[in-house]
Amino acid sequence: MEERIIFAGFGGQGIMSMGLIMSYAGMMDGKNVSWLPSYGPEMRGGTANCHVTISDEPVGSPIINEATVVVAMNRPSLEKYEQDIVKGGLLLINSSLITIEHKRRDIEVYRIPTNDIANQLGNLKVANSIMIGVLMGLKNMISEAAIKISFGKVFEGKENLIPLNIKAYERGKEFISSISSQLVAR
Amino acid sequence: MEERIIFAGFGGQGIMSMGLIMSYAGMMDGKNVSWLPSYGPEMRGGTANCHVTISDEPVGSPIINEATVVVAMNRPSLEKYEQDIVKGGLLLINSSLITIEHKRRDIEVYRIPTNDIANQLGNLKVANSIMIGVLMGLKNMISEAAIKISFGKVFEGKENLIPLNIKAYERGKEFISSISSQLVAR
Amino acid sequence: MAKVLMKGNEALAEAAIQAGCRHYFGYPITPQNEVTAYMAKRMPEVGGVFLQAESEVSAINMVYGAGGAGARVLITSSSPGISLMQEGISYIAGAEVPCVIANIMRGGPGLGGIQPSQSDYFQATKGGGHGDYKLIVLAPSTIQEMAELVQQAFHIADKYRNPVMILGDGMLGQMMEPVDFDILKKEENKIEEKPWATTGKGTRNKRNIINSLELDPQILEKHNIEIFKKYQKAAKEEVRYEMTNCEEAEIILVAYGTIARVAKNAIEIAKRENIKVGLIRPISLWPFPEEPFKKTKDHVKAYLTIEMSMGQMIEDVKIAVNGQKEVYFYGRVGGMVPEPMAILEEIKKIRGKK
Amino acid sequence: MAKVLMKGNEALAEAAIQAGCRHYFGYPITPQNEVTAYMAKRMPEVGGVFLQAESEVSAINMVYGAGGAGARVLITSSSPGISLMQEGISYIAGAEVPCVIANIMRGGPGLGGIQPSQSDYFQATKGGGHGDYKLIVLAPSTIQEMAELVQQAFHIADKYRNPVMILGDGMLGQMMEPVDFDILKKEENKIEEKPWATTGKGTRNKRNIINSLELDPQILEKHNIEIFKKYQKAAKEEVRYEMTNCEEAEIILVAYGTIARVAKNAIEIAKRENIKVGLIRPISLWPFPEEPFKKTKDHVKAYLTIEMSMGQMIEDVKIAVNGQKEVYFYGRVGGMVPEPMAILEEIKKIRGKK
Amino acid sequence: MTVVFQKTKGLTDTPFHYCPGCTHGIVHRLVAETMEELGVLDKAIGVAPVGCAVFAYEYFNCDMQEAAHGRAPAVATGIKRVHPDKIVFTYQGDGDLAAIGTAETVHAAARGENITVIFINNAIYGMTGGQMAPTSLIGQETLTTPYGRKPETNGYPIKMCEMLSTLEGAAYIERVSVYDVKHVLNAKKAIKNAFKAQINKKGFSMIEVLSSCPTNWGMSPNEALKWIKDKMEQYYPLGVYKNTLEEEK
Amino acid sequence: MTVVFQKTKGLTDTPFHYCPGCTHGIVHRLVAETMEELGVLDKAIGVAPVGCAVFAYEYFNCDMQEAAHGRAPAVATGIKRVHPDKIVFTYQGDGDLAAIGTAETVHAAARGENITVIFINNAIYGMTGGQMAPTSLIGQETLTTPYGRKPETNGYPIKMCEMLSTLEGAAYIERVSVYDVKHVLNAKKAIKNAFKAQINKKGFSMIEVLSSCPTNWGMSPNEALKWIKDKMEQYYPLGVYKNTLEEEK
Amino acid sequence: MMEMMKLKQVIFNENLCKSCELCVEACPKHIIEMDKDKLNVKGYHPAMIKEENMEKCISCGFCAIMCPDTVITVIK
Amino acid sequence: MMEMMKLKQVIFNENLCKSCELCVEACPKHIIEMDKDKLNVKGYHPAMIKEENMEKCISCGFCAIMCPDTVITVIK
Ligand SMILES: Cc1ncc(C[n+]2csc(CCOP(=O)(O)OP(=O)(O)O)c2C)c(N)n1
Ligand SMILES: Cc1ncc(C[n+]2csc(CCOP(=O)(O)OP(=O)(O)O)c2C)c(N)n1
Ligand code: SF4
Ligand code: SF4
Ligand code: SF4
Ligand code: SF4
Ligand code: SF4
Ligand code: SF4
Ligand SMILES: [Mg+2]
Ligand SMILES: [Mg+2]
Repeated sequence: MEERIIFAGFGGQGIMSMGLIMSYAGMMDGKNVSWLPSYGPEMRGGTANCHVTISDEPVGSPIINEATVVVAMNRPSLEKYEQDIVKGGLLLINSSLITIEHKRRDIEVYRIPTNDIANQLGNLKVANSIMIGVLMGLKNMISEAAIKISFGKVFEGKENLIPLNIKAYERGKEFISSISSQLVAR
Repeated sequence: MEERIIFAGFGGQGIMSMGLIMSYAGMMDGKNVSWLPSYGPEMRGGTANCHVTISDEPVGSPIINEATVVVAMNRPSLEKYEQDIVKGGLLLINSSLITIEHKRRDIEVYRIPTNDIANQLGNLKVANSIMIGVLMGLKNMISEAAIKISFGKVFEGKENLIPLNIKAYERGKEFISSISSQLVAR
Repeated sequence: MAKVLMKGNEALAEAAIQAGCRHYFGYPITPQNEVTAYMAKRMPEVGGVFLQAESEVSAINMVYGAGGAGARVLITSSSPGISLMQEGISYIAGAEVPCVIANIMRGGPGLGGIQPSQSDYFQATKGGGHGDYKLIVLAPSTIQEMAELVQQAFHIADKYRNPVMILGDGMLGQMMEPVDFDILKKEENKIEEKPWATTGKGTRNKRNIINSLELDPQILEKHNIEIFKKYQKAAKEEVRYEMTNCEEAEIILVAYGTIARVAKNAIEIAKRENIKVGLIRPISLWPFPEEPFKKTKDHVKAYLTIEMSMGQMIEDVKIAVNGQKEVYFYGRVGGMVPEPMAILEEIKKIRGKK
Repeated sequence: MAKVLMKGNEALAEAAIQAGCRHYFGYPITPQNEVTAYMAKRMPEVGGVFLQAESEVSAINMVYGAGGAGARVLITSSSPGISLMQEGISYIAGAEVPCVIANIMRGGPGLGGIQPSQSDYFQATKGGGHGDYKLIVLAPSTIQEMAELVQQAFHIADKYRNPVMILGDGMLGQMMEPVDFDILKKEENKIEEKPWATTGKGTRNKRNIINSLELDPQILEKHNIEIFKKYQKAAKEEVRYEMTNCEEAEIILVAYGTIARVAKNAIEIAKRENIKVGLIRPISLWPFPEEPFKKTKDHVKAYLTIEMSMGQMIEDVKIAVNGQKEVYFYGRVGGMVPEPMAILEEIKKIRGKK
Repeated sequence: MTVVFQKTKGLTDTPFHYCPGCTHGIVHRLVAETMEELGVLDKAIGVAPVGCAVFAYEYFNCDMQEAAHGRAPAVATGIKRVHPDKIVFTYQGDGDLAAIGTAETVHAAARGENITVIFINNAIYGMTGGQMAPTSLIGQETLTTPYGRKPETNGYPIKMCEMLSTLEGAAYIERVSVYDVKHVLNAKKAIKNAFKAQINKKGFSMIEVLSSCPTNWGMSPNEALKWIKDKMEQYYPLGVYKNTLEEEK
Repeated sequence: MTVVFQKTKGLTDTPFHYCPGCTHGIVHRLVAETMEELGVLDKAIGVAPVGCAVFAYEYFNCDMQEAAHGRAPAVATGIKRVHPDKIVFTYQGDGDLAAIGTAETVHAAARGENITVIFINNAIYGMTGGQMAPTSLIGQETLTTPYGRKPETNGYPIKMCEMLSTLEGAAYIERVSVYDVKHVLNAKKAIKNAFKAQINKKGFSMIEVLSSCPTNWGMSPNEALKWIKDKMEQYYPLGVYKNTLEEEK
Repeated sequence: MMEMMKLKQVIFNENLCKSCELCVEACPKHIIEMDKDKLNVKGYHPAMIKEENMEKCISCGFCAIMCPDTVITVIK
Repeated sequence: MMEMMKLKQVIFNENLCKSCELCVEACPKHIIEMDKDKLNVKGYHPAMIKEENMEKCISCGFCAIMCPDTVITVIK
């Protein structure tokens, strides 16, 4: 098993945390993981992304050139990373912010209105946790238990945020399991 | 023709100037010359030496490992450089300050009481010019005219010193031509 | 729990602390700022000293002072900052003061950029400072190895009384991977007595002096030769490398640090296409491992050096290969990272030749 | 009269002035102080600027400013001072600012000594600073050649918009020889327009910017590649070397600068003993001349590199020889100078082998 | 129709990359306006620092050089000695000018180098993500003083104006701020004086501007302005520290 | 029999390499006597500069480190942070401390680094043969100001005591001289105060000593002492510039 | 364009605005607010003055003086 | 040795002397002079006090205080 996931969006969308949650969980599950952020001043108000690899084997390059999953939280991210997905790979689109269509026809694509769902939950900041739920609902790459522990780890020091994020995560899972078939854009 | 001369003594004896006079003169005569001083703070009150090469050929290393002439103005200089003289080479000893004997028996050696002669001339500082005279009296390596011009060059800005130094130079020549045979320590 | 997820920069800092380093001097610079931040937090917790100097020039001279005074001391920076330390590093080597210096490289020359690069290889391995000296240079490729080599670095620095450099790049500094500190060899962290250190004379009957000046050329030469004796010893005892799939390889890649990981991906892809490719990964960049080249030169067709530079380590590869086989180069610079597919292309090109 | 007797340091300074250099920035250090003193005297006479900076770090950045502003500018120092300039030099190369830097080397590492040395070869030729850049490095062997190469250096610096380094040693700086300035090629001293320089926008319609920053890795990579295109050109056009008695030589010495002169003496002594020895004297240390090694490799038995270092240029010799012949080394350090007889000994040792 | 306020020609069309509400933008504008008003844009050569203002060469509408971290005064010296009749200025942060560039700053001032230095004191290293600056206040939490700046280990903030005005070569030294309209206007006047000092060949001039870094201070832009007023100004008194222009009157 | 004066144990037996009449020797002795009298020789760690005093490590009878040119305060900082209870001092010339080492000096002072700095101001670079120092006087002829130091091109001499006493971290700053017996005795008192400041953990202390360089000034040793008094002291007023010791009383 | 300018007194170069609200605080008439309904190219809600409030403007220029991003032109 | 010291008041460690004459200038009794007949190991004429002048010494120690080369010991 090797999953190579690119999370991308703009600063403030919790992109780095998405990657961290998955990485921690992968580690907790005894997998090999790597997490590589974009860094530097260009992040200031600009775009942010991170590359996460979860694998049974030792991780080669932490840079993902051929992603098995791309999570695009805003439009530039979709435009930039769609092409990097392997044939048969997975593309998750935050349809609350991305109105344009994707182009690839050889991959699995889901459009999730994460911001809208987050708004329903009363906090726009949990959009990322919803997306994690979606991802986990679609691909069973890590154990549920590990993910839960991972939330605890990533929100260390901000424990009060954990319940809501777990809730968002569950909502994401529910959302995708209930209506995933309709959303397949293929 | 290649003369490789080491001038050595302590700071204040005009060692560097001796080398400069010979080097200038050599250049004036169309020879290849090089002048290499010892340098650095250890010169402060310590020893000073310079290596002068005068040659028909382009000068190789400016460092003299095999001297054709050594001019020793004080005792440490004699002790240090006597061994570097080629067989048949020339050693000039400032006998005013050096009371010990030289050791080599395969070279030509002259002992000149330069300081005493200089005292007679009324200025201890011209001891070096006396030694130049001695050297020129013994080895006809450069033209007389070139030497005279050279004095002018080296004492640029201190022209008033030239006549006395030329006089000292002449005295050195006279001294050696008149009594050189007695002085040969071989 | 044993494993923790950490950035390379943080693992570097934590490994140093676990190695008994209680003195850190530095100056902020991207992409190694996490070291500074980590140390600022952690050092007070362990009773250590974190000091943000007014510049890298200052910082390296504080390291000289602290190392000379007997402390295990760390300094980290990135390319331009390391350039500013060159005089200081030469002094530290000349005065035989142990310390660990990490360079988390970024794109150059000049201000350049802040993305990963390996273009300070020459500076690290040949001596960016003046005079004859060597740094022992270690190049980790994973975060776990970062922790491991940092601890070894302190040990080696003390063993040879010489600065040791950890050479990483922005990618290694910024990425996270699990690290297990428990499995590291603890004996490296034992700090031996430093009877030569300036600790105040106390009851010692001899003054201790830390110095690199020697005006007498004969003595200075002797000093140089003594230092090089240590280097000869290091060249025997501190060579580190990894060989992957080299036994039957037709082409052998040579890469260090993060790029060795990219190279491994390229090897996998090549395997799919039935091309046998191996990898020599120097871990010690100085002393540069010559042995693996001797071992492989009979069956290999050519070596392909891959770097994030315009071609620096390739010179050491050439010297090691010594004309026995062709040595090729593929590099990306300025923060661009070689891609596995591009490496495969290069491999194919080489196979096409002759 | 045409010929004057001059110290190497003075000839360096005078040649610069004759090459149209009107801006000198520096900081005192032995054994190059005569340059500073000469410039302090001469620059006001020719309406130029002599500025003693507060440090070498400052001085090199003044050079960056002045060079960027369009001036022909010189800076000189000796080993530790040059180490302090490494960041600045990398910036100058990165921003493509022409200037001439002279290093009158002394013994290292650290404070070391003040006697002649050649132990900054690596720093000069491989890049003591960070990032991928090259200095064009010229190593004179006589005072006349010092004057000649300094003038060429300004020309080359402008031609490539790159720093050029004059690499000499304390012996060359301190010794005197006759120099004839009249015979130097005057066309090198013609200063061409520098439309890129920051002179104030005036009526220009485009702002001029001197800069080495580029955060976008793709553009920074392109910039690096552009710079290396210049280096490829230089590697073709700026190679300089001298070959002595190489035609029938059994052993070829490789030496640069003053040590090449010592080597010539050794050749003479060897001749007396009927040993045919030649000399390859690289004049440009970067680009390093590979051609003479190709020319000689058929008849020569071995190469013997002689340096005032623990072995630095020998790496370039090895790369040039590429395993075709054995490459040996003889060096003295710390201010000690190889003697002709000792070189002869080495030659005999090599002849004895095999 | 009267134009009460419009963008100066001293700035290019490139939008600033600064964070929202960062006062670097205000000071850029003041410097640019000053140069336009004094008519020196065509003969100005600016030197950008390493710090958030590293891209200043993109913004000032004149020839520019980008200096190494802290070395802007040395670079400016090099330029000025080549073009003594051009107007040369640097624009530097507190890390750049008061930490790594201390020697260059002090000696440019001591030499009476006829350049103008615009010094942005925001009590932090902005560009690298919020480390302590030499000017960070006692108690200030930064990335490298996570427990607050403590004088015992981190020392005391440096008052550059006070320090530099002890130097004979310093011709005009003033500390200003930009936390409200009145102070912005006063800052402009100070900057103009500094450039005038240069034009009149008086020697070294420096304007220290107490500025904000909302991002690394963790405040809203308006809160940050208030912090300048309430905290910074207490430690760093505003005012003219050296003025040799007056002598003329 | 009373010993009125004998050589201190604070000095080794190595004879000084200084030129005849160079006051480096006097100041060495004062520092060594001070350490002996305060009983700190066994816990002192000194830092030698690059300058004529480069061999100071041969002379002071305590542990020593030889620093790179100008970096002694940084080296001392490194040592002090490892051994906060030891006595750490530097001995530096004016080129070392006030030119290349400006940043290190200013920041050691600003940090209130608890070290003692002995600053030999002889208005020249002694070791390298007599170039201008930052402290050379206007008009002074040196190897690099052959036409005399001109403020227009070479700038003005820096008054380090005045400059550093603007810094909060500076605990004790005094300028003294050694041109006659009275001043030597006073210099000794000042040096003792500086070490006391360190012992009492007050922070940074510096004693600037107006000194002579007969060799490079081209004067006899006694003429040189007169030049200190007549010329240097006019520009560099003697006195205590900062004293936090007093607060105790 | 000129026509428009004559009508308006305070012109916002909307796409440069970073929503910092320094102008809001600076305006003595408290007539500047963020346009919550709009996102500019940079993703910020730009500053604006409602049509109905424009007449309250006294053309003091304070908003422009405080704006760090040269968003504002003031015409009288 | 001790015997000797009791007799003398000012002792010169002759070989350390560099003939700088600072002691000469410092002595209020003007009793120190250079020994022109002697060259020490460094080649300098060392400072000395003639036997007959020694009694004029008031043991003020000024000479020692000014001596840069720790040549002088003063005993009362
Ligand atoms: C030699 C060197 N050291 C460190 C850095 C990293 N660096 C970039 S900007 C900066 C500090 C910026 O702070 P400041 O000067 O206060 O400017 P601000 O960003 O606050 O405006 C540092 C340390 C560098 N680029 N070069
Ligand atoms: C980096 C570096 N630059 C320059 C030098 C050369 N240098 C040695 S001592 C010295 C100046 C000494 O002057 P000062 O500090 O005033 O001490 P003094 O000799 O006058 O006591 C210089 C420039 C050096 N050794 N290292
Ligand atoms: S980090 Fe601070 S100083 Fe830099 S642009 Fe942002 S607010 Fe301004
Ligand atoms: S050169 Fe000057 S400072 Fe140095 S030892 Fe001689 S007199 Fe003293
Ligand atoms: S010009 Fe004055 S009144 Fe009008 S909007 Fe701006 S600040 Fe408000
Ligand atoms: S001050 Fe400028 S950038 Fe800030 S909100 Fe107002 S218009 Fe926008
Ligand atoms: S002790 Fe006083 S009186 Fe006696 S010799 Fe010395 S200076 Fe003169
Ligand atoms: S002061 Fe000392 S060194 Fe100088 S002459 Fe007197 S005894 Fe000799
Ligand atoms: Mg700042
Ligand atoms: Mg001095």
